[in-house]
Amino acid sequence: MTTVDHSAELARAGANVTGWASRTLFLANRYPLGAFGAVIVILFVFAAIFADVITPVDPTSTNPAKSLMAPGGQALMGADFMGRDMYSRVVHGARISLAVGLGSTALGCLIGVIIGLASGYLLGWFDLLVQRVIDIMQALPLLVMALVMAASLGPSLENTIIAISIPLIPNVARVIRSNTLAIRELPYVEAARAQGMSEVRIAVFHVLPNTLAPLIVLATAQLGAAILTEASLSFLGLGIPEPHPSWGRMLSESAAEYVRTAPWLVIFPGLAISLVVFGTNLLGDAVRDLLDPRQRS
Amino acid sequence: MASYLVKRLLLMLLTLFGMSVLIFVMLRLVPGNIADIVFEAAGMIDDADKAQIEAELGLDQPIIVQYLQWIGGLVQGDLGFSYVSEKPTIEEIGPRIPITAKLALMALIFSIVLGLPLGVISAVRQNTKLDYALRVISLSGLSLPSFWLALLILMFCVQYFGTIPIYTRPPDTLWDELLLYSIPAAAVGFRSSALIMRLTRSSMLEVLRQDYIRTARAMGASNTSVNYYHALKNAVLPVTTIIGIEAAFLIGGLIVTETVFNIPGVARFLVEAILWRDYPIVQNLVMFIALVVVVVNFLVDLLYVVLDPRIKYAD
Amino acid sequence: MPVSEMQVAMSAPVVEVRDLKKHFPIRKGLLRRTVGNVFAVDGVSFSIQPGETLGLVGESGCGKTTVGRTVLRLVEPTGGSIMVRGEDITHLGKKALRPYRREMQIVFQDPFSSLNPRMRAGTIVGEPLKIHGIADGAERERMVARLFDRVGLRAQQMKNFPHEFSGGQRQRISIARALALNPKLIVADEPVSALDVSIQAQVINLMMDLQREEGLAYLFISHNLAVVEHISHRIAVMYLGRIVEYADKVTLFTRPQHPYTEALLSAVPVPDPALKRNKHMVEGDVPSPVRPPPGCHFHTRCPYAIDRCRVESPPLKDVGDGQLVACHLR
Amino acid sequence: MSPMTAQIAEKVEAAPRRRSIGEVVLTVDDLQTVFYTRAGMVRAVDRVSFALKAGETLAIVGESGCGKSITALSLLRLIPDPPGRIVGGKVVLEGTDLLSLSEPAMRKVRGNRVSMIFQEPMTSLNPVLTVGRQISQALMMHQGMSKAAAMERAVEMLRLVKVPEPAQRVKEYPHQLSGGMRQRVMIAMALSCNPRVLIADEPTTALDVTIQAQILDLILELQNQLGTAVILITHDLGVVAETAQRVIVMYAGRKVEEATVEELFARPLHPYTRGLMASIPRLGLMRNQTVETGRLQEIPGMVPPLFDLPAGCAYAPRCALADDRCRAEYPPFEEKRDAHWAACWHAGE
Amino acid sequence: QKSGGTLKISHRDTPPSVSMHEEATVSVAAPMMAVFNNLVVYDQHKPINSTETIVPELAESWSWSQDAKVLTFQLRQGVQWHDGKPFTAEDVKCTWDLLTEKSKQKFRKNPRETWYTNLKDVKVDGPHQVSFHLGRPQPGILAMLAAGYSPVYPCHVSPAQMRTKPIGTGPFKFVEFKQNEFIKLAKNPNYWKQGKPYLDAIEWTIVRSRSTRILGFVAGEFHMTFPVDITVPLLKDITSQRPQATCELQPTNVSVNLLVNRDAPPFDNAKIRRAMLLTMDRKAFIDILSEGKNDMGGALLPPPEGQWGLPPERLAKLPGYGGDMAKNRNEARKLMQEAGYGPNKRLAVKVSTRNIEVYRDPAVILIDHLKEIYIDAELDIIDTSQWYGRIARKEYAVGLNLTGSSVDEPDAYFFENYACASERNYTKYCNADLEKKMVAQSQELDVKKRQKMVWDIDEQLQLDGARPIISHGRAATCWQPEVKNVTMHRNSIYNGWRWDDIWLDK
Ligand SMILES: Nc1ncnc2c1ncn2[C@@H]1O[C@H](COP(=O)(O)OP(=O)(O)OP(=O)(O)O)[C@@H](O)[C@H]1O
Ligand SMILES: Nc1ncnc2c1ncn2[C@@H]1O[C@H](COP(=O)(O)OP(=O)(O)OP(=O)(O)O)[C@@H](O)[C@H]1O
Ligand SMILES: [Mg+2]
Ligand SMILES: [Mg+2]
Repeated sequence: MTTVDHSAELARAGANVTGWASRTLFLANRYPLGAFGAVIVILFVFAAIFADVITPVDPTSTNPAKSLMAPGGQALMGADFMGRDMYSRVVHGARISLAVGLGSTALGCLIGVIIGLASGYLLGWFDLLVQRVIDIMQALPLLVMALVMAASLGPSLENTIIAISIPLIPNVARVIRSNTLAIRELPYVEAARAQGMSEVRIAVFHVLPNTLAPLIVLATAQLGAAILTEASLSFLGLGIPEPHPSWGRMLSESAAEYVRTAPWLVIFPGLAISLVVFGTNLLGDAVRDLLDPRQRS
Repeated sequence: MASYLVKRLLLMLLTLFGMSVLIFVMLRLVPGNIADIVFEAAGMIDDADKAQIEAELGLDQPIIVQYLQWIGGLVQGDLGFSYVSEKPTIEEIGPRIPITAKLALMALIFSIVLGLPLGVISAVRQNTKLDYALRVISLSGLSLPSFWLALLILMFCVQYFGTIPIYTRPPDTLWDELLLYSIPAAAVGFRSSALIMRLTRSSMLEVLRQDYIRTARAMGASNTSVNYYHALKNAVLPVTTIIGIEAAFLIGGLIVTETVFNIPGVARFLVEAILWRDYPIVQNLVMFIALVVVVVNFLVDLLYVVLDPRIKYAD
Repeated sequence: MPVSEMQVAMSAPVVEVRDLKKHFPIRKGLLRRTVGNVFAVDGVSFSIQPGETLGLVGESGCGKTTVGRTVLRLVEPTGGSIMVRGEDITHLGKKALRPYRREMQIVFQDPFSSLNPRMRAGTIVGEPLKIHGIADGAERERMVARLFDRVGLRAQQMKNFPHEFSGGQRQRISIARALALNPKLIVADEPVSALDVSIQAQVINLMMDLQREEGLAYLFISHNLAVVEHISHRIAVMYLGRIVEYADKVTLFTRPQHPYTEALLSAVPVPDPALKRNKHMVEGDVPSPVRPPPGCHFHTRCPYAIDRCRVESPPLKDVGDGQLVACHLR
Repeated sequence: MSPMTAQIAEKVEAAPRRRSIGEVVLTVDDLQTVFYTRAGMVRAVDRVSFALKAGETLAIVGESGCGKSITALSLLRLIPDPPGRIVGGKVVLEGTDLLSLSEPAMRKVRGNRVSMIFQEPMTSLNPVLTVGRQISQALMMHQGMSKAAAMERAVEMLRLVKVPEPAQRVKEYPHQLSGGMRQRVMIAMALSCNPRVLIADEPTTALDVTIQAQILDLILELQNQLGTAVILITHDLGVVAETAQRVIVMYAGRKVEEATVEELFARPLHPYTRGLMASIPRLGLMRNQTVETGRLQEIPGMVPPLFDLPAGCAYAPRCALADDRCRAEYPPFEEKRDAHWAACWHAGE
Repeated sequence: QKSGGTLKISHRDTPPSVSMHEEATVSVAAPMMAVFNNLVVYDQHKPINSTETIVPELAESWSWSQDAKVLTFQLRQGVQWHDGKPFTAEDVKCTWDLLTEKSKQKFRKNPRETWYTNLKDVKVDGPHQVSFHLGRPQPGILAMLAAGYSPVYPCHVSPAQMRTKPIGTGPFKFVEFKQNEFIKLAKNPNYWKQGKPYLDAIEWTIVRSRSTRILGFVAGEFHMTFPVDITVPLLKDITSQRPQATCELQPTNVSVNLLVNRDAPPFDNAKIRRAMLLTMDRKAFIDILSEGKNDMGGALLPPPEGQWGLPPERLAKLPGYGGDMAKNRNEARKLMQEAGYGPNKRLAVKVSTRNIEVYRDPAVILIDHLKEIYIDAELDIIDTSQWYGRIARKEYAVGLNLTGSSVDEPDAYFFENYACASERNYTKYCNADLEKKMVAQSQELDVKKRQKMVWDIDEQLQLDGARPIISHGRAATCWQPEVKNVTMHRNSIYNGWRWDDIWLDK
């Protein structure tokens, strides 16, 4: 207890951190998993954006000579049984998988937030009915709906996004609603009302920003889940149609049959999915921590 | 409390009614009916014969009549006949429900038994290597597609034990049954356990910051007592809510698992029934699932009352 | 004699409340039928002149906040009327109410929760200007900066978030926000309860300065009697939804008439160890406003209660010098 | 005191330790607690020393954030680490230095020989455990009582703190009690093991004046009976004047003044204490002057942030008397008058 | 050999019913064939089905009338249905009356109606004799009657019951069919062949996931895989993990083919259609889909297994079957340019296909090949329930289809797929002249001559691009060493499942 190394402790706490770069570094130090997640997410977003530039081969072009070629000089991550380059496919797959993840999350959150806000605000009969609708949405198994959509609308990016976003809606709506109920009673909302602010504005400018933290946690968890769900949906006929590469499809059952003879067909897309899910969740955890006012100094 | 129960019951009926309309309409919005499908799967297109089947099954009647017939039957406990097998729906669904129910229950138990303590440990050891390791493991549970995990398990068993733990005939003893379902249950439960672990961790962290935890420490409570006696009971509250969500989700997860482990449960059966447009099976099964979800949600709410004395449903 | 007292004598009341009632329904069942009421405010009358401060005191849960919110029509009154400068606003619609909203503002007890934690201080203070379309862009910036200056904050602090301020500063932001619309009345709902004494002094001084300069009227809600005594001209004491005593402050503090007022005064700890007082301790807790006791609400804790108190509710009557007391014994 | 209370008090007294009033039970020596934050090192408690005698009430006052609660928590070693750390000093309880005890040994002290009442009675009680279980926990832990016996004692304790129908109340949950009752439960809990030292951190801030008066009376009554030493933390000087025997004034993590309560109120030495006293609005009838004095006296400026204290006296930037020496050199804590200490170059000027 | 034991086989999916006549899938044909008997049947132990390998079964003998328009069967006596009722000539008549839709009772579905368009009547000549009366001579009808798909149904059981609880005369009795679980058969102790069958029971376990099925086989859970369940790439895996198992690679009798809607512009332009023929690199398809094991061929199953398929030397001369791919594609590009397309004016189309892997994979390759000739194609996945409806209504421009045939017999194949009036002539290719030739070959009794005629027709079909055949698939069936006396029929997967003499060495 006599001598304490204050400076080491202070450095750990992030004292004297100024400037953009050192702050980033400090945060990376403080949330190593979150930083790891951020790097992964950034890498994949980058890959998705510049997919055409960073891949040498068209991901849809088949080549019997390369069929089931092992990873090596000719094909960085090997080739699938149609001789399509796995590296190209994994990189281009990021586009679709991220689109599915981001798209469905954004859509689900948007609708969920609107429903949740309206329900928590208007209350009364409207709320009662909306809650039933939400119950129903929750009780309707996703895959049942996905199958029905697959059969009626056929597989496509849009349908996949819609199907995946639907089960998110009740969760988001519930969270937002309960937050709305709590926040609408807070003094600052009342103060806004006292100034003559309209309820819609209050909902959007005062209530919504304060439900952001749980929303972010939900959203990042969903982002990963959506990519996986797309894989399950591919399994059942919804999902992104061939020949577009999607990680889910690459991993789906046909690839599983090659797991022994051509493991690279599953390893790389599997790795990609796992990494993105990992990345988004870790990042989400860190962002949640950052947004937590109790964690701020 | 009694009035609360009545209210909840009425709301449950309302939800179920909505569900019945939804699933009924949804199924009929989907192109194709059983006639189309049995014909077209066989590669034939004969409109007269199709119309014949439709008439036999009553599919030519106005939708509202069909709906009323279904609901009327349902209320009287008559679930109709499966279009495909032409057996009573109840005979088709009946024996399959317990299988899925057992599987789901075991999966849920597995996920709770695994997820809860790990979540507590991870929270108590926040930002230590152990915490990181547990979080990474739990995330891997969330980032592994369930069919993939299931297949890996099967391959592993075949490779190293030379047997395959799939369902080929009904198990004879309870022990056999437990053994048979334990692996698929673990495969599904792993995902949920990851979710429960994450949730437990975050709500534990929340609870550990509360004043009453400080009070407990100030009274000299030991770490174990603080973590598992004072904190966990509070932290477990939000975790119970996701049990309801997971119950609904499990049906989806089980489709894949039942397929891979070849378990003749309702989840996979439901998929096939949809593909065949076997309306009586789909409608009744979805209603059953909805009933389960609604009841589970209700039970979760009741559990809340038990766990949290602050909540009183007297309104 | 300060300026404000002269104004009191000359003009019409800023706000006048008659027999104000607010019963919060307790709803039950699917159809949410009302099965009972919280009698939060149960027949309260008072008026406030320009430049005057009316103090409203009473125990926690006796309905002080509800009175304040009802006066501003933030909750709909169950009964009674609210007149603002002679106009009845009790039943005005949302649109018609808007101009009156500008004249009456509110400052809350908890300086932190009454500021949106995710908005910058400047935005918070500028918001009413935006809502009412008073000023925009650079003009608004200027006005906000002036308001900051008025309440003793630096204009640079406009960019800061509420959590970056101290408690007293946060309360100043609330006051600046309330002042933005140039109101005639500010309902101050326990504005200093969460602050410690030295900061409390800063805020009270600020409020009193503003009153002197602008002729503001305050409805000052608090349960800190010393503060109320310091800032108010007249004081109303509430107990369980009703005013039990209403008088100018000198009268009230020197000759409290209601047993509850007496108990309240005597329970206030006095920062002077030399002064050992004889406390009128009242036993027991405040009864629930859902089932207020019959007759005089205070009889359950009143040391002087007689049989009549248990059945008959005492009216508020004048006991001289404009001092109103609701007690059968006076 | 009711006969019942006396009876229970006697039982409590029958415990092996006997004590005589006036004997020092706790000495705090140069206690230093810091928080490592992003903004820098917060010296929340900076070389605070004091002694506490049995049966005595010592009040700690000071502006919000000056380190009162952290001092109290440091005594029990309940500082959250990270970010906090006790970096120096001694806390000697009847001969043992608490800061050098092992964690299990420390646990035996907490709630047993030193216990604490927290400010917020609602959040300080576990909402999902019955009141009875929470009280009996400590008894089972420290006194090795059986569950039934501990529960019985819990009922007695509730009766002692004048909770009506105690046998019924032990089965209830915190939310079923009013604020005043909850605070009494906290007190019952803290006193259940007959501690030598009771730390009450703003025990009545959340309560109404009438209830506050009841609770303070109760604490004093029990203290007289059981001979417990009390550390009372508050910023309500009224409460201090009515309950404490001695007062410590803290400013920015340091003790700036210490005296008996009469002495302090009559002749405050430190300019900060004087400012504090002056800024309290006092009930007119308690003062000799008439009402309209206009402005309250306020201390200009703000407490400097604890991670960025000025070189000299921390109060210097706000002090009317401050001179260059104040700004350069921290004043020593000295006995300026008989049993009246202060840390100020200009004490009493 | 030994008697006893339960043969366990994995089954790939749940068929809609177990009525042989009502279904057109090997999912029903394979398990159910053991429940029934035909009038005549392909010799169960001769791997290549042909007219010469047809042997008597319920018919002890058969004879053709002089004009080759009446086929008379002498029926076996003392045969019993599984429910104990005697088998008579009436049962034969009932069965074919149902198939030709002459009887009062009706099948729900009748997928092989086209097989019997030439069958005018079935007459009961006596309790143990029936005669089939044809509109014109048709020697091929015997091949169809010998197919696994042509069991005799009992008169006294309704078609509805046959869908759920069928009664037959075969070596095994039907026990139970449970959707998604199993089809179970048990030994028929009163089987008319003395001492047979050897097995006590057969259990087909329905396992939806192919990976699981294969793992189950590898783990020894199943004695046998589902017929042709093992694709070429998987075969290696199985033989390495289960070296003692026997695996036979054989044609699946399913061809991958291209459908082009010749009414939908711009595909009404013959140049574009021909360009599409030229750009398809069949060898690439075969290499990718089967590591080179699949066969190139015309409409009918190619030799050596196929009896009627175009011989390699004639095949090689057809456009798009060999030759220099680069040259072909150059020519194709030229054709496209003539049709008005080029590198800067590419043609965008949708390739419709069914949402099944075996359809999707070749479609993906097709899309890639079309890219070479300025066609940018996108996959249009169509749900199984709508696939046939959509293509029959011609709601597609370019489609990729699989066509299977259960008997290696031109009559069964040509009329179903290429006759102008056939509902399964999806491209509605209609050539009256060619149709006359089809009828002519059907009546030809001389096998050699008939073969020549069939080749000509097939060649013409390919030249016209009626339904360009891309490849004929091959896949394997595997069984464990203890399963004895299994013979896989190499030119059909539908005909070899009577299994009355299979036994288990355990
Ligand atoms: N929206 C509401 N619905 C139901 N009851 C309410 C509502 N708002 C307030 N009440 C009840 O009305 C009573 C008066 O509440 P109010 O907040 O006005 O008291 P108060 O005097 O301001 O108390 P405090 O000093 O604690 O702020 C309380 O019993 C409270 O529970
Ligand atoms: N967890 C923490 N992290 C960083 N700083 C802290 C933490 N807890 C307390 N502090 C700092 O320690 C200082 C002393 O806090 P403490 O709670 O003792 O104040 P206090 O005198 O009890 O104030 P109050 O009257 O508001 O209760 C404060 O300035 C605060 O900023
Ligand atoms: Mg209030
Ligand atoms: Mg404190």
